[in-house]
Amino acid sequence: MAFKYGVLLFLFWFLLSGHYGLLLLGLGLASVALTVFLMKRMNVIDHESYPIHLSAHMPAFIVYIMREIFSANIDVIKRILLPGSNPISPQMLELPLPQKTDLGRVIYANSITLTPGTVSVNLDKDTILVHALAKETADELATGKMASAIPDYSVGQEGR
Amino acid sequence: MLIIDILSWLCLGAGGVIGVIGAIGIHRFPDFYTRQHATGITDTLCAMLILSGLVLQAGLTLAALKLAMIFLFLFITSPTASHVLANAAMHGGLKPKLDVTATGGKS
Amino acid sequence: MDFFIGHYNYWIVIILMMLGFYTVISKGNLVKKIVGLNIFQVSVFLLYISIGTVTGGAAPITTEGVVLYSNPLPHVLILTAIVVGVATTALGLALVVRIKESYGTIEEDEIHECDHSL
Amino acid sequence: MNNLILRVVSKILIPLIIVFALYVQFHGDFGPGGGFQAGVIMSAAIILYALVFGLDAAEQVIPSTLLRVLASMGVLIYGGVGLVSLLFGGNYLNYTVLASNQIAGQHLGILLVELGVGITVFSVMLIIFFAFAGRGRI
Amino acid sequence: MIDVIIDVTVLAFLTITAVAIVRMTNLFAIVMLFGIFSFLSAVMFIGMDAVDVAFTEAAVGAGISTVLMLGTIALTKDRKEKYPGGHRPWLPLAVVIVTGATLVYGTLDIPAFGDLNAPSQKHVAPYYIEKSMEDTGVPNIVTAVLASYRGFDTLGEVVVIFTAGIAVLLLIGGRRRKSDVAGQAGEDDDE
Amino acid sequence: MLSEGNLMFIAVSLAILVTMALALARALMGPTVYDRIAAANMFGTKTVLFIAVLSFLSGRMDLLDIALVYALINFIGVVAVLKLVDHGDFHSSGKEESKAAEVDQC
Repeated sequence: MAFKYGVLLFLFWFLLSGHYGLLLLGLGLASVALTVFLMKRMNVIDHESYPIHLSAHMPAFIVYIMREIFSANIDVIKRILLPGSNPISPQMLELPLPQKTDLGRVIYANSITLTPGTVSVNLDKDTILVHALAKETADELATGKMASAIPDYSVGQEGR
Repeated sequence: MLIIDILSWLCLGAGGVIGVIGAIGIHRFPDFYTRQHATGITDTLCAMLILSGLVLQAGLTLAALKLAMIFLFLFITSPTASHVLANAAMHGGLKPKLDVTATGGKS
Repeated sequence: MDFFIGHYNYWIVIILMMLGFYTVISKGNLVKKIVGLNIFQVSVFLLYISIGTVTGGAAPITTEGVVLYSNPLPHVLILTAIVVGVATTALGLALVVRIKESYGTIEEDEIHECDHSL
Repeated sequence: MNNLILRVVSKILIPLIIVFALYVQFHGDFGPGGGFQAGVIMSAAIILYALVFGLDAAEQVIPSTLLRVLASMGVLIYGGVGLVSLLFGGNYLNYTVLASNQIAGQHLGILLVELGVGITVFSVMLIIFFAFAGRGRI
Repeated sequence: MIDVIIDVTVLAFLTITAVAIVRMTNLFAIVMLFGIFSFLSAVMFIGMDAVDVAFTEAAVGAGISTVLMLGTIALTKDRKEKYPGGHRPWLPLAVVIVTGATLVYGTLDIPAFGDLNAPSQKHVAPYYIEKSMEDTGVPNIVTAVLASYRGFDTLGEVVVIFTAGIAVLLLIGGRRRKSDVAGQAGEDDDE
Repeated sequence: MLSEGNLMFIAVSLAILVTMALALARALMGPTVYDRIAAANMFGTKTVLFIAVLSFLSGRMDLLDIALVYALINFIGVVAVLKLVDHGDFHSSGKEESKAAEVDQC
């Protein structure tokens, strides 16, 4: 686990660096080793900090979220520029959290915030409090379409 | 080459315009929570368009990779910051102005 | 006009400097005084960097085919000064915390009153 | 702090910030960067950890005694490089004598000196933060 | 032309922010505005080609200084400046105006901004720029000057930072005893 | 120094400056302290974009590192604010419900 994580971090260094001399690669290895050591001490190497098991589902999700972001942006822009025909009606709504893993919940909450028009305000054990800009956006979120698009697999049941 | 240029210009131009619109939004909306949505525009679509326009200009270089990283990190941190801020405002006791005429949703 | 273009930078730096100075000498709140001190500090940084700038020069990182660079010396001085500035600001803030603990206030007037009533 | 989003996102970000800080540390020769910046960025990563997971957890990761040792160690590395160059027959802080030729010597010296700067800045920034954050705790 | 426009705009932003900081009384707001001030100064440094300085300002402004000031506010429990007017603003104002006027008078003889023939560009800088690559083999001239040519200077700065850290530790480091906290803020040393 | 080059980069940088100006106006007007924090945060994101555009305008790719720093650590300030609002200090770990700091809302 820690080793694979280190490989990932070294990839990050490699992409940042742009200098591939022996000295700098060695320093990179040392840096990554130090980082992994610190991470071990911090106790944060787990499947949340290292969500590689979701990678198979990521492309579909990214395409989905990009489309959502686009349409949500258009909607909010309309509400800014044409407040007459698209009035705002701020709502607070509490939604259930169908995700089983913490990571899935976080991705869901962040996706809600990423699409303008909805901001997740509070995250509880199994509900999420959302502030929505208008009734329509709130209704659309309440249908649960977005919730079902979130990749939510714990390590045992990944579909790789 | 020309097509890529035109595409990147379109992205950059649209990004700039959308940024300004979002900034207008933070002056038009009535309270803190609604303004967060306008901030969201400038953090998502505006950043996305401008950065992808720059990536198209950069071509396949290290610069494009770094831009992609900036993009990725912005997309992780900016919703987190928005959520954290809304959460702080909620805990700090700031009440949102809700639309009372519309029914449904939470009290 | 040329004169204006050549000096507006310095003038705005002086305005910033004076704003910081004014905050330090006229405001009573110690935290605000330190923020004022920081504004002053940043304006000094800007002054130094302005002096080192060369029109049309590049950032002082050697690259092929560039002959005109900005003056690296002010950059070195200010680069260290920024971090030292943060450390000393922290020292000032620590003093503020101690003053609050022993006087119960961070307003200059009330501190004076405390001193005189002793 | 009990904020789930913040916990998960910090878990993802903290290692990246640390690797980035070390990248800045070692690429100061080629682009903008160096010990001062790297130390500050690295301490920012630990500050983020302390804010999200609690000060006690952060002090367990990097104990305050270790920090004090590190802070002095950075200065000592810096001064020590100077002393070593003195021993090799050069002037104080003249790195040319550290290796066989001038370029290599200078390069090595600059690398070590920047490392000392980075360590000191990192640990002093953290000492300051821990002092402020831990004040008022009984 | 565009660089002048960016320069002037950012400088105007800086001035507006500074004026707002002076006038504002809520300490939270002051700290946040100071964050904006730091962003702007970083952009300004970039505009003036000081990449390394901008990098430092970015790291410090975004990571450390805001957190430290918020920490102080949390410890002192004061959220507002109590006497925003000051008692007699005229005397400090007069001092500031006189000092500012003197400084502006001093700028009249300064070579224009960006002048290549200014005395400050003629002295040691050309040597550093020309020779640093062959002397040290380090492309970044700033790093070469910082760590090699002016190593003593930097050693001094590092010691200053170290000393500041020790001083902070002496002032507010260490845990307070229970009795101190119970009997209202400790009167004297509590180490 | 910046070169007279690509008109589009110049246009975009001006657009970002306008956005920054509006965000600055929001930070100055408030009305609540959270508005100011949000504006400061938005200002940070715009600085990232501005620096990225500036790096293309001046042809210096080194500047992207600075943008990367901002993208990575800009939100620490906001986290500190949340911690302050929730706990009133920086040292409690979150288990105990300590008294929250009252933040003046104007």
